[in-house]
Amino acid sequence: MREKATTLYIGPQHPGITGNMMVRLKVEGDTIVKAATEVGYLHRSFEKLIEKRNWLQSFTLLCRFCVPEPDPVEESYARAVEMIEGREVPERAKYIRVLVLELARIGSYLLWYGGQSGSLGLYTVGQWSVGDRNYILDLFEALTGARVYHMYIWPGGVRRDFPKGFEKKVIDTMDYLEKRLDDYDDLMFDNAIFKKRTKGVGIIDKEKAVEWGVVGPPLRGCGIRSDIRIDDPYEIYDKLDFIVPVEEGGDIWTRALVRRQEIRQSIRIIRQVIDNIPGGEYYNKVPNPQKWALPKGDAYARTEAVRGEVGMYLSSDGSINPRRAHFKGAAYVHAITLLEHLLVGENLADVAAIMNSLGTCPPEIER
Amino acid sequence: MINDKNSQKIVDIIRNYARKHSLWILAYGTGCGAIELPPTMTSRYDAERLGVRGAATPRQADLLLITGYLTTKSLKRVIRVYEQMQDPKYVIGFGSCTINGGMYWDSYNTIKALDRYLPVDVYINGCMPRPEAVLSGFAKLQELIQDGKANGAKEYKENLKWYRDNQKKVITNWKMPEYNW
Amino acid sequence: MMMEEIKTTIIDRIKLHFSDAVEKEFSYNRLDFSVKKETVPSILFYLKEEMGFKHLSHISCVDWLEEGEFEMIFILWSPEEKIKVFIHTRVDRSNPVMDNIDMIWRQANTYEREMKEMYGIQFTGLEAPEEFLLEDWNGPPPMRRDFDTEAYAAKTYWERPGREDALDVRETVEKRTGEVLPEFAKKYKR
Amino acid sequence: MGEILQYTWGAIVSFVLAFFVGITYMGLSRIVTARVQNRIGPPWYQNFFDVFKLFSKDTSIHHGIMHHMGPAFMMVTAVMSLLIIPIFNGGSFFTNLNFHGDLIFLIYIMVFGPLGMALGAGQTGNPNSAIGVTRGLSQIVGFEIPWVMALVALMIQYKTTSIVDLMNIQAETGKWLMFTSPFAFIAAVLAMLGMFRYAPFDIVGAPQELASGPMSENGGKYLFVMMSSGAVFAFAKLTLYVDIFMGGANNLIILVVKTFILYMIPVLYGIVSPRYRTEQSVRFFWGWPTLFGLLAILQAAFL
Repeated sequence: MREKATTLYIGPQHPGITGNMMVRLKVEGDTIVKAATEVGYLHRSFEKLIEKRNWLQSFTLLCRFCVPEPDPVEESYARAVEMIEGREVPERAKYIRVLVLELARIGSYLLWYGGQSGSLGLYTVGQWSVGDRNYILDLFEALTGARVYHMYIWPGGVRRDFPKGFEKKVIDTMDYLEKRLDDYDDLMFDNAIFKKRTKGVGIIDKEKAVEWGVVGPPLRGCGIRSDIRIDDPYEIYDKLDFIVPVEEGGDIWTRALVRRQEIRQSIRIIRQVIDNIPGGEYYNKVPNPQKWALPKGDAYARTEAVRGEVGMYLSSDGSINPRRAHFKGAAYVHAITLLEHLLVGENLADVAAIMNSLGTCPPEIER
Repeated sequence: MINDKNSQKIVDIIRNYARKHSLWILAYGTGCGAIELPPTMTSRYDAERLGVRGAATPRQADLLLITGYLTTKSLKRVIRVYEQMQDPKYVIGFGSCTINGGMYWDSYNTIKALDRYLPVDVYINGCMPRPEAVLSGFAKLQELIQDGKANGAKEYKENLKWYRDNQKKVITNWKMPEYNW
Repeated sequence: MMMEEIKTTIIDRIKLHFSDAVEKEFSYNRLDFSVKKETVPSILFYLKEEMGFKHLSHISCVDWLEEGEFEMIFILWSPEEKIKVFIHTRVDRSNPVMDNIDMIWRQANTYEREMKEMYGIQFTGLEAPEEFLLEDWNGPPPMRRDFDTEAYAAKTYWERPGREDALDVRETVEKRTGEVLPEFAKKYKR
Repeated sequence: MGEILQYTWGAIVSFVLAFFVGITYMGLSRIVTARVQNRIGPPWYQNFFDVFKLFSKDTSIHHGIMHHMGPAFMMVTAVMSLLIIPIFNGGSFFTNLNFHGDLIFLIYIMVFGPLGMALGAGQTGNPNSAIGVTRGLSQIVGFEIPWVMALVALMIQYKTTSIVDLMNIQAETGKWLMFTSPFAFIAAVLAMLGMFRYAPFDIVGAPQELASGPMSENGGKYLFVMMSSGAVFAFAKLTLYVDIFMGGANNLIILVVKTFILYMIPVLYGIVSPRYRTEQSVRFFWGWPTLFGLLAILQAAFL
């Protein structure tokens, strides 16, 4: 007997959706037979506006591309500008940038803990981790002056040097977090129900994964060691000692495991940065931004964010405004074609969990 | 007896007191301001102390947070959601982009002033408003509710035509059911 | 150097198969080819299937209004060789038609939907819903350079008065309140 | 005449008591949850504010007569089961309407509310409600089996179908049934986890998938009725457990202590658990809890 398919809309107003987007589902019983995403609720025309701003003014817009983790976007843009202009970055600035990127990664993973566990109804881990994320935001506040939107990584370096006693604060926070991470593990990764809900759900095919454009933790969760930090190293990542964790399986569980290990690797990187940071200049000053024109050319800079590869294609026509700044977020692939593909055949109850495990971030799709 | 003016006053005070201490936010992250809501709800700031709590559907919610800019596509859904909410209902505009467009002043896809399209009770300025600012926004709304001044929904009903005209100016393809309160 | 050898092999193989490809070398692991737009699907397919450029990193489009052309850029990444290849092509601005490549990479479908909406580039054989980011849009494709977003916003949306003169905040504060700026702040003035 | 008056008074007093205790428990559970989550949490009387606010909210939605009746069915169920469950040991004032066979009646009446709710939610036309309700009903099929098995075991063992009889037996022997028939108690407590719909068995109204499921079209006064019936029903169920397994209570303080301890089982279990999918939760209930139910029946039949 064939059941009649119901159409079910998840979003834009829905507690299970990450951000502001919509998934239109055709459901037979509890099984999804067809999924279509609809985005555009957050389209602010950033790329159009950047064409009207000068090279530095764009930073107010850049950090709003992806709200949970704005720094990789700034980093990509700054690096693309440096590539076009050939501007040197002081060594100290490179270390600070890595520190900021890794702090942002930890903060974003803590938010992910909240999303992933919350999507399965385990709110306690989310409450803990999002609460502890405030300590990371405190560090950002001390360093950059803002909690969420930092605008800290600039072409030619970073905007400010470390405040007094910042290194110790960072190390203290890392010590605290390492202790707390064990608590999260007890509640989340040792939880039989969590395993039951995540194992074998939302499986990405390993053979097809690269072709499908899967990047970041989902790809590493399929057993493919791919990370821009080691494949296409930027800043000082080639000098650092860290492991890119890989798990075989390709389901929500392995993606979660990958993230769980990565947050520890980030803490390791931060400790190394604090130990090895050289002195000296932190900013290779750009000229008056109102008159600062870049030479003609284009560049594409990629950065490893928590969601995977984010990149900025920048084209300059020799004027003081960017000709084109085209941002590519990991969610641009993950949350549309991949999500539509993955959801088919899954249980309706797992939609939110799958979306969270892919790191869906609508603002970076729509920009 | 119960419709007596003074007893109505007492009932109002009690009612407002309960309303003030039980604000259920609709879980609708319309913009980037939604990123500061998880910290507001969790341990350091803990908005649940004030009786603020999430509600899953518009039918159950009292408070609509417009967390930032609204694109025209979003605005259509927000209006629909707002009209589905039950009275008394309140709107908080979140961030400078709801006040005057903020950094999106020349964007072709975002509205610049929220109060032309929806009645706003409290604005919280800043981009992002910090959780402390959000909490103070809630406190301000509670004050207004206690004084009986949070009358956005009433104004919306009274000036529906003005709001509708503004909304229709932006939303070109107006295909929505009429407001059914 | 290792990378140089890889690059030369890639250039040789591409030149052998696609006579119209013009290469341009960049430092380290970047390699650019300019091709005619008819060649794009075949060169992408060749790069993906024969040369290991499995990962489509990005597709971008630049509007060169003065030259009357759109430039399309396909950025591919080879996970084995750790090298990225840029494929540039030019499309006539007055009649922007491209070949659809979403059978090579499924995710190209999303990029094409966006290009179609934002630049008005038609992809032959693209199967996708009409609207992607915009809804009920009846102006010109908004990412084209000749679309003036500021004028459109001024025309469509009501703007709260009070920020017309706020181009330079310091000046505005000085003018509105009569507060005298301290000396150190003046050097940041425009 | 006097008897009827006494019954009426008993009914009103026990309803008010159940309402206050139930709502307070909800508030306390929010505090407990908050403390586990590193927060301070709302005051214990927070849920009174919520309930009163919901009551004073306008309600302008109307999806048809069954939609109106849905919450009412739940309230009827809650009140009816409260009325036949004796609240205190021995005392005639709170004995209420119990009769021989009330255990069997309870088994029926306790699923009546969700069924009525199903009809109501079906009429709202909201797919989330419909899906939530089907999930709720399948989950009931899950936990009803160990629950009924536990009750049947008690009925066989003590050859009675009356709650008062069970309470009297406990009072006479001085032994609580949770010790004399432990398997039945374990099965019943496991079934209780499902009954209270805290995690891991809260898929019925899971906000992340269903936008709170059957309640999604019910705001304002509907939600008020549902919340207060939930509070009353929770108290009724807890009292029932105390009555048949934990020797009942002689006064209010003992009752509150016992019910609160029982209530903390699903709450605390819920804080640290993600939610099961429907079929997983049904499988859970048909696993160990049903086994314990079978053991209870075997114990009752052969010992």
